[in-house]
Amino acid sequence: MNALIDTASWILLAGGALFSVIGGIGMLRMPDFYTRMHAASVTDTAGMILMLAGLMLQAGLTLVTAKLVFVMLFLLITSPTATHALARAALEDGIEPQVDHDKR
Amino acid sequence: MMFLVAIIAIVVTMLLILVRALLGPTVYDRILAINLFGTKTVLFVAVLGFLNGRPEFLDLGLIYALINFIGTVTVLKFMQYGDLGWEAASKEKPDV
Amino acid sequence: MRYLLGLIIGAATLWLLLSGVYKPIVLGLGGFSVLFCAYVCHRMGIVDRESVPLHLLARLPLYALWLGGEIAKSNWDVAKRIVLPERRISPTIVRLRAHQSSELGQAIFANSITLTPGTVTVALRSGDAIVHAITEDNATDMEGGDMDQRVRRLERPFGAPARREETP
Amino acid sequence: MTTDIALNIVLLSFMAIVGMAIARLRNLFPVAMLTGLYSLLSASLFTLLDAVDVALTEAAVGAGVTTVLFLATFGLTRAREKPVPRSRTLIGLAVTMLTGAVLVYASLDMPHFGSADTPVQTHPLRDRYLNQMSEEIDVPNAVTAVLGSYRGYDTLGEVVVVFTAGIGVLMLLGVAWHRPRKSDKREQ
Repeated sequence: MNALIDTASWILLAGGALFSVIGGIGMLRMPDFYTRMHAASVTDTAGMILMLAGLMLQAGLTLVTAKLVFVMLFLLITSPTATHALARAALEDGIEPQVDHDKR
Repeated sequence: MMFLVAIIAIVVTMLLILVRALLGPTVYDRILAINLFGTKTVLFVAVLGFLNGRPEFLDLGLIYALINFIGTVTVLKFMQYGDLGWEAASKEKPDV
Repeated sequence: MRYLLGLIIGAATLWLLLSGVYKPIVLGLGGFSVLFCAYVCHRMGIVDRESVPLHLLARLPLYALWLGGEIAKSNWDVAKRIVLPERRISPTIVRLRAHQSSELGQAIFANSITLTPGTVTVALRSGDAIVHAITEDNATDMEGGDMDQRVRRLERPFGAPARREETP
Repeated sequence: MTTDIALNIVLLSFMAIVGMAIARLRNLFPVAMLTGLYSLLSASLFTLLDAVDVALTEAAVGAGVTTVLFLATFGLTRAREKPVPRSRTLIGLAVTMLTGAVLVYASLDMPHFGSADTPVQTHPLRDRYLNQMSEEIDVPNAVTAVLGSYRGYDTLGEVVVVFTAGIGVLMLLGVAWHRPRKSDKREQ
């Protein structure tokens, strides 16, 4: 049982690590600000959720897991809010996205 | 061992993000990168606790997340309104 | 009143989970701080349906589960587009109609869009969401209105009949 | 242990990079965020050194309050740095290097990190603090017990100083926040 949980948390942590780095690469590769935001959201969601889930499996049913849940919930609520505020501010400041299709 | 892998990945991501923060080119790219770097520090502190075998100090991560969010939103508000946006908020139509 | 009670219970739970020390004096201080915060919030007049959304509580787990699935799918998709060598993005901007009746519902809708990688709400004004998507496919998915429907179901008062919503 | 050292080096080099970026950027909004980031990084460093209480304070004050104060200041002044002539930057560099050298020289007098024969480890009060704390005061954390109770008067003095400083800053900024704005004048 213990080995099973350990393996699962290994997989989760490794997956989180992978997605986190992929998002970082995306931050460098993507052509303009708005597409970079999508790359950032990969590290912010998949990387963060998988990593914290892996840590939760390690901690078991303790207060530590409760705190991890809070950290995760908090990040899940605030990070899209911050991203949205950023995108809106950029658009209002006149930074035009490079788009292939504009269906506004 | 597995925490080590996680923390190395976080550090590498931090480095990539830092490069973007330095390159810019717009202010918003920098702010995006810095905000992302902040959430990475939250993860860093969380994994660090497990790496050192003392995971009780996750409150720190929670506080970091809070401060990072407040920092980003206040910066954006100041950039837009020049103050905390009280005047504009009372006049503009609410934007949800 | 029930919102104030909900706030007190929520804050007390948070405090108990974060504290981890259960001695009388510490518990007393915690109780005092919870009640004081509730009093201040009450005086500021910010304890209402919007800040303490009790009515969402029952349906939220199911919605979170569905949203988690969406996030997993789109993460995989965006990660592939980042890593694969050739350029596989076609950034698109679409205007979506947010049909939610409350501002809270619209905010949840916009935040759900932003949380899923590949789509970001750029602006939300009087029920119109302007969304930047990394590919045209993502944008057309969004225009399907599935998420809009689900958030609308989420905010419906508990026990209300399931109306069939017409899509424009 | 080696990972700790490696992480120390990585964090310190990140801090150096961020510091460099702060010095080079002209638009001060990202600079305000970068100083916040610098604080978060140094707080991570404190966590690594097992000084969690210091890390908490650093994060709250350095990254939280300072950022907001910087931004409030930008509300009163301009958010772009004025270019400084090269001769003056050289003077600044010299002063900074000198201060840094003095600090490094002073740190040589400090006991080695984690060594056992420092006053902190050998002083007789240490045993009392650590062993009788739970009987004498009902505070679970040793640092909190010392700061809040054993050295309560000392801390009270500190809090008074910080509080006064806070009020002073708020008065400085608050006066300007409530000055009549152009739009108000137009309405009159």
